[in-house]
Amino acid sequence: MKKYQRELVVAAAEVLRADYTLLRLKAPAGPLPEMWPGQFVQVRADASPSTLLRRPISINFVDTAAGELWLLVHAVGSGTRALCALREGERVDVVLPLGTGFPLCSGGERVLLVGGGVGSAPLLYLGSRLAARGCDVTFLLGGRRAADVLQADCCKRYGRVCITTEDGSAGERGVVTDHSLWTEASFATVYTCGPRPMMRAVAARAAAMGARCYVSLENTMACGLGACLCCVQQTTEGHVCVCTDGPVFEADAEFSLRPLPSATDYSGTNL
Amino acid sequence: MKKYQRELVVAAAEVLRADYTLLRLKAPAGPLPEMWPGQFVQVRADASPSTLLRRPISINFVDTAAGELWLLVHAVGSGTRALCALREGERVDVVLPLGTGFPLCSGGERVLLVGGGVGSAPLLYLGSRLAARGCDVTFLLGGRRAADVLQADCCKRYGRVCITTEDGSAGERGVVTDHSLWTEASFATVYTCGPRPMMRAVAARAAAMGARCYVSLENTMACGLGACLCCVQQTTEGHVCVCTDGPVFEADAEFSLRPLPSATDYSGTNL
Amino acid sequence: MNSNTNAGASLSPDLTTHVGSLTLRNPVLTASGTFGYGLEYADLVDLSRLGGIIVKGTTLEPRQGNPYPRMAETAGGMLNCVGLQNKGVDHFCRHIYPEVRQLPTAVLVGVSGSTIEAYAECARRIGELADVPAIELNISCPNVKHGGMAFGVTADGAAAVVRAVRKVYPKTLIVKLSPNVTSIADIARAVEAEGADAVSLINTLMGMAIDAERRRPVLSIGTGGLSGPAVKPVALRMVWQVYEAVRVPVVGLGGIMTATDAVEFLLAGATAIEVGTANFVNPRASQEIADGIEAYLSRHGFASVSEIVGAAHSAG
Amino acid sequence: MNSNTNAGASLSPDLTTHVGSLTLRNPVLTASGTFGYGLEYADLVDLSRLGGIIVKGTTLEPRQGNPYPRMAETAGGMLNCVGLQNKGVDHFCRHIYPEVRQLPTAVLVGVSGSTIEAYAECARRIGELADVPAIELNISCPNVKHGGMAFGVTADGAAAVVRAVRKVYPKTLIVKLSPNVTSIADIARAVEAEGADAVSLINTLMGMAIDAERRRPVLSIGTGGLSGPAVKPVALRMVWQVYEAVRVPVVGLGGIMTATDAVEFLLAGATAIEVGTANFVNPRASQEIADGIEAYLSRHGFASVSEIVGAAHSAG
Ligand SMILES: Cc1cc2nc3c(=O)[nH]c(=O)nc-3n(C[C@H](O)[C@H](O)[C@H](O)COP(=O)(O)OP(=O)(O)OC[C@H]3O[C@@H](n4cnc5c(N)ncnc54)[C@H](O)[C@@H]3O)c2cc1C
Ligand SMILES: Cc1cc2nc3c(=O)[nH]c(=O)nc-3n(C[C@H](O)[C@H](O)[C@H](O)COP(=O)(O)OP(=O)(O)OC[C@H]3O[C@@H](n4cnc5c(N)ncnc54)[C@H](O)[C@@H]3O)c2cc1C
Ligand SMILES: Cc1cc2nc3c(=O)[nH]c(=O)nc-3n(C[C@H](O)[C@H](O)[C@H](O)COP(=O)(O)O)c2cc1C
Ligand SMILES: Cc1cc2nc3c(=O)[nH]c(=O)nc-3n(C[C@H](O)[C@H](O)[C@H](O)COP(=O)(O)O)c2cc1C
Ligand code: FES
Ligand code: FES
Repeated sequence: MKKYQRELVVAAAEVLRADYTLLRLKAPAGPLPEMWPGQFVQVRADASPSTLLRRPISINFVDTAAGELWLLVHAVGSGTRALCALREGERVDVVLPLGTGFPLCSGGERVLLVGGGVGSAPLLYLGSRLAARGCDVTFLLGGRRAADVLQADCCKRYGRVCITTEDGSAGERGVVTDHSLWTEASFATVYTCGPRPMMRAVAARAAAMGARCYVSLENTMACGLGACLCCVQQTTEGHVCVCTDGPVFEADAEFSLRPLPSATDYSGTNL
Repeated sequence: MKKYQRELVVAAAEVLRADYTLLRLKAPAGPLPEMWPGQFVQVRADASPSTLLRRPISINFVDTAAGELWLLVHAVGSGTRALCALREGERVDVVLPLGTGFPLCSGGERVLLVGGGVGSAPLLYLGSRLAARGCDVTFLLGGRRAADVLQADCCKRYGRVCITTEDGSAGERGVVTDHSLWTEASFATVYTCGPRPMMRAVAARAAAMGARCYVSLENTMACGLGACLCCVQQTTEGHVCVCTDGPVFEADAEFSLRPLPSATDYSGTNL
Repeated sequence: MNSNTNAGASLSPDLTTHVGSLTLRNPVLTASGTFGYGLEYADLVDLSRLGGIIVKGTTLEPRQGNPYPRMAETAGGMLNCVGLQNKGVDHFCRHIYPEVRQLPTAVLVGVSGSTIEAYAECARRIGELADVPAIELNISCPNVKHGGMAFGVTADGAAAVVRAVRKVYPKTLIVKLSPNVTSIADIARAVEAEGADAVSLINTLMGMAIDAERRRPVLSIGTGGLSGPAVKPVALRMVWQVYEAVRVPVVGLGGIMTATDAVEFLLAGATAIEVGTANFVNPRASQEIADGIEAYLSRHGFASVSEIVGAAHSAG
Repeated sequence: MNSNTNAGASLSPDLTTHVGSLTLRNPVLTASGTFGYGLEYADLVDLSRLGGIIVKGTTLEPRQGNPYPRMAETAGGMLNCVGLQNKGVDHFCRHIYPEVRQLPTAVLVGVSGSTIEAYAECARRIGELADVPAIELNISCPNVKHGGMAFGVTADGAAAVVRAVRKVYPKTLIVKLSPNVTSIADIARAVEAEGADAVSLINTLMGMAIDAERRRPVLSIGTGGLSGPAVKPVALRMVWQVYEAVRVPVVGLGGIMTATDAVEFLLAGATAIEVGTANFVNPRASQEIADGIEAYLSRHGFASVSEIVGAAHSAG
C-alpha cells in the first residue's frame, strides 16, 4: 500500500480517562488514504523537548463518512504526553499507513478480539471491518481497573463485549484468559493486542481451542519503514522488521511467531 | 539583592504586535521579590524542543499594586517563540532578579531614555521609577516602522514620548539620533537600550552634550549568575560578566564601557 | 566571495558536486543504514531530487545483526546497535541491485567487513556492478565486534584496509571515518595516502543507555552508536579539521536535520553531505535539504555550491 | 542485590560516598566551571545538601580567557570556550578561599595549567589550604591552546602531569579525563598507575558551531567544548569502560540533568557524580538530584548508595 506523509488536523481531542486521549484527525484537503485494520501510523510529537523520533500509534478507527482517522493514545512518556496535549485545530505530521494489517477472515466465522489496556486500540477498527464482512465478533477487553477498559461502548456496535478487570470493578474478576467465555464458546480465529505476557497466554488458549491466533507486537521503532532495522523480532523466518513484516504475526501455542505471507494483498479485499 | 527561583503564573499574555507579546506574570503565593529597573530575569522556555538554556529577558515593568511582573518578548527564535506562545494560567520558571540596575538620578534632573525595538523593554519600568523620584523624563523610541514602536502609551504616563521610524510611518523619519530633540533640548543623563550600533551612536550624542550615558547590553548567556563566565564584555576593567557586572554599563563617547561601582546599593534607595 | 556582487544571482545556482570521478546532481546523499535501499522511501521522497543514496552496509557474508533491542532514544539523538544486518553481497548483486539500479539517482553502496580480505572481496564484487559508481568503505562501525572499528581507530589499520580495497576497486572510493579517535585528521591523512578518493565523516559516536529501573543497559549488546542533532557540533568540528588536513573531498554528516545544518557543513569544508537520522524524523528531509541549499545559494547570490565549500575557513 | 528483600528499606538510605580519603555527605558534586565558587548559587541552592562543590579551574597565573562569544547553544547541549578565565592561585588563596571555606559543604578545587611545572606548583599551593580536601586535576580542557588537552589525550602526557602533581600533593587527587580520545580506559590506567586517587569523566567533547548567515564560526576561537544532555550517552559509555579498567573510584559526569540520569551513572560504575550544565537550566538541579537519588534508593529498598555502584555490569 502506498505510504504518505501528511499534515492532519485535530478535529477533536477527547480525554477518555486521566491519561488516555482519543485524537480524531482529519485531512485538511483531499481524502485520507486507504488504511487496513492492524496498520499503524508514525506521528511527530514536536511539542516535546525530549522527543526526537516519531511515535508509532495504531490505527484505532477510520470513520470513512466523517473522513476521520482515530488514534487512541496512552500518555506513558514525553512523546505520548505531547500527543495527548494536542488541541482541536492543531496540526500533526503523520506518516501512514504502515505495516501489515490483520488478515480478515471470511464472513460467518466466529472471531474473538482480545485487548489489554491501550492494546485494544487496533481492535475497534478491526471489529468494525470483520462485522462488515459478516463475522460473528466478540470483544474481550481486560484491564487492572474499570478505568483501563476503553471504548467498550464503541465496540458494542460491532459485536458482543466481554470485560475482565483484575480488581473486579467491571466485568469478571481476573485477567483476560480467566474469562468464562473461553470455556463456553469456541472461535475460529483469535486476534490479540496488548502486553506480551497477555498475548502469550491468549495464544496458548487459542491454540488449545484450535483457533488461529494473530498478535500485534510493539517494538521501539525509528523509521517505521523497514529502512533502519531497529525494530527486529526473532521469528520462524529469522530477524524481521516489526514495522514492515509486522506488527501483525501469527502465533502458535509457544508464541513462536510467523510473519504473514508478504503476498497478503489488502487492496483486493473489500474495505 | 537576593535571587530567587520561582514559578510564576501567566496572568495575561497580550499580543502587542505580530511577534511581540507582553507577558504579565504573577506569583501564585507571596509577593514578588524586590526588583530594580535594568535588571533582568532568566526564563525557562520548556515547550521549545530546541531550547535547553534559559532566556534572559529584561524586567519591563513591575506593577506593585497588582503584584505583576511584566516581560516584553520579541519572538526571534525558538525560545522566545515558546515564551510568546504561553497562555493565561500556564506556569513559567523564572530566576530573578539578576544583574545590576540602572543608577537612578536625583529628582529634578532632565533624563532621556532611548530605546530601539524590543530594546525599549527595560525603559518603561525605569521611566516609572525616575518619574516617581521627580525626574523630568523624556522617552525616545525608535523602530523601522510604526509597528516596531512599543508601549508608547504606557510610557506617556511617565513623561514625554518622542518617536522616530525609518519609514516615517510614525514620529519623525530617521533613526533615534536623527530626532530634533537632540538639538532642542539637553539632558543630564541618557539611558539607552537597543541594538549596539544604535547605542554607540546614542553614547556619542550623549557625550557631545555632556550627559552621562548608561547603556544596557545583551550577550548570550548560560547561567545568568556570574558562574559560567560565558557572557563577558571587554571593559575598562578587563573582561567582566554582563550578567552580574552588567547588563548596565556607563559608556563614553567612544563606547568604551565602564562597569558600575559594585558597591552600588539598590536596597537603600526608595523604590 | 562577497554575496552581493555575484552576477549569477538571478540564475538558479549550480548544485553539481564532484566527489572523485563521481558527479552528483546536488550535494545531498542519504547516509548508509538510514535509508534502506532507497526503495523504502520511494513513496515519500522524490528520489530524483537527491544527489544520491548510499545503501545499507553490505558485507561479504550474510549477517543476522544484533539481538533486539537495537535502538534507544537519547536527548537530541538516538543510539543504535543494528550491527550490519544484511543478506550478503551475493544477495545484493542478484536481488537488490537489479531494483536499485533503476532508481532515478546515483546509487552508492556501503561496504563493511571484519577482515581485510573480506572488505576487498566485497568491494571487488560491488565494483563489477556497472551502475554503482562508488562505494563508501565503512571502517568505523562501532556495533559489531569485528566490524571495522578496530581498523578505523588507528592510522595503520585504516591504511591497511584502504590499500587492499584500492588494489581491487578502481571506481570512486569514499572512506567513512570513525569519530571515536584522538585525531581524526591523522586517520584521514593515512587513507588519503593510500589512494582514497574522498573521506566521509562522521560515523556514530560510541555511546550507551542504561535503564535505571531495570538496572541494565538498554541495548542488547550494551553500547551503540550515537547519531542525530546531538552529535552535530562534534561532526562539524571534525569536518573542519579534516578539511584542513587533506586535499581529497570531504563528505560531511552527523546530525544534519535542515538545510541550514547542511550549509554549515559545506562552509566547514564538506563537498557533499549525507542525511541520516533526519530521515526517520522527517522522511522528506533529504529532499527538503536539497531544496533549501538551493534557496540559500540563491538568497546569498552564489552561482554554485562550490563557492561556499570551506568558506568559513577564510572568515575573520 | 535484590531490591525487594533488603532489610534497610524502611530506614533512610546511607548516601555517604568515599573518594580517596575524602568522605562526601552524598555522591553529588557540582562540576568545575559551571557553579562558579558556589557563592553565586548560594541564594538558590541549599549548599549543605550537596556532597561538595568543585570550584572553577584555577591556574598558577591569572588568565583573561578567550574573547567573546564564548557560548553557543546546540541541540540538547551547549558549546563553551571560556578558556580557564581566573585570577590565578594567589588570588584564589587570598581572596576566595577565605569565603569558600565557610560554605557548608566540601570544597574541591579544579586545577589547570599549561606546563607540568605550573600544574605541580598550583596543586602544591592548593594543598596548603587546610579546608580543601581534594583537587580535581583538569588535564582535558579543549579550550586553550596549552590547556592540558595535549597532556590529556596521550597516556604518557597524562601520566607525566599526574606524576609531578602526586609528588607535591598528598591529599585526594582526582584526575579529570578528556573524552576526545580513542581509548579513555588507557588514559585512566596510566593515571591510576601514577597514584591518582580517582578519575572523573567526562570533560567536554570538542565541537564547533558555524553561523550559516555570517559564514564563520560562532565562537571566538572556532571550536569549543560540548556539554549537556547531548553528550550523556558518550559519557555513560566511558564511565562504563573506565569502571572496568581501573580499581580507583570513578566520578561520572556529562549531561546529568535529573536524578534518573545520576542513577544511570552510578549503575554504570560511578562512585560519585557531578552536575554541570544542568545548573544553568535549573539552578536547583544539584540539590534536586541529591534528593532524587535518595528517593530512588528508598523506593527500590537499597540501604546505601554503594549498593548500586556498578550494578548494571552484573545484569543479564
Ligand atoms: C506498532 C505500534 C503501535 C502502537 N500503538 C499505540 C497506540 O495505539 N496507542 C498508544 O498509546 N501507544 C501505542 N504504541 C506504543 C507507543 O508507541 C509508545 O508508548 C510510545 O512510543 C512511547 O513514547 P513516549 O515518548 O511517550 O515514552 P518514552 O518516554 O519513549 O517511553 C516510555 C515507556 O514506553 C516504552 N516505549 C517507548 N517506545 C515504545 C514503543 N515503540 N513501543 C513500546 N513501548 C515503548 C519505553 O520503553 C518506556 O518504558 C504502539 C507501538 C507500536 C510499536
Ligand atoms: C540582559 C538581556 C535582556 C534581554 N531582554 C529582552 C527582552 O526584554 N525582550 C526580548 O524579547 N529579548 C530580550 N533579550 C534577548 C533575548 O534573550 C534573546 O532574543 C533570546 O535569548 C533569543 O532566544 P531564541 O531562542 O528566541 O533565539 P535563538 O534561536 O537562540 O537566537 C535567535 C537570534 O537571537 C540571537 N540571540 C540569542 N541569544 C541572545 C541573547 N541572549 N542576547 C541577544 N541575542 C541573542 C541569536 O544570535 C540569533 O541571532 C535580552 C537579552 C539579554 C542578554
Ligand atoms: C539505525 C542506523 C543504522 C546505521 N547503519 C549504518 C551502516 O550500516 N553503515 C554505515 O556506514 N553507517 C551506518 N549508520 C551511521 C550513519 O550512516 C551516519 O554515519 C550516522 O548516523 C551519523 O549521521 P546522522 O546523525 O545524520 O544520523 C547507521 C546509523 C543509524 C542511525
Ligand atoms: C561554561 C563551562 C565552563 C567549564 N569550565 C570548566 C573548567 O574550568 N574546568 C573543568 O575541568 N571543566 C570545565 N567545564 C566542563 C564541566 O566541568 C563538565 O566536565 C562538562 O560540562 C560536562 O558535564 P555537563 O554535561 O554536566 O555540563 C566547563 C563546562 C562549561 C559548560
Ligand atoms: S523501525 Fe526502522 S526498520 Fe522498523
Ligand atoms: S551568563 Fe554565566 S557568567 Fe554571565
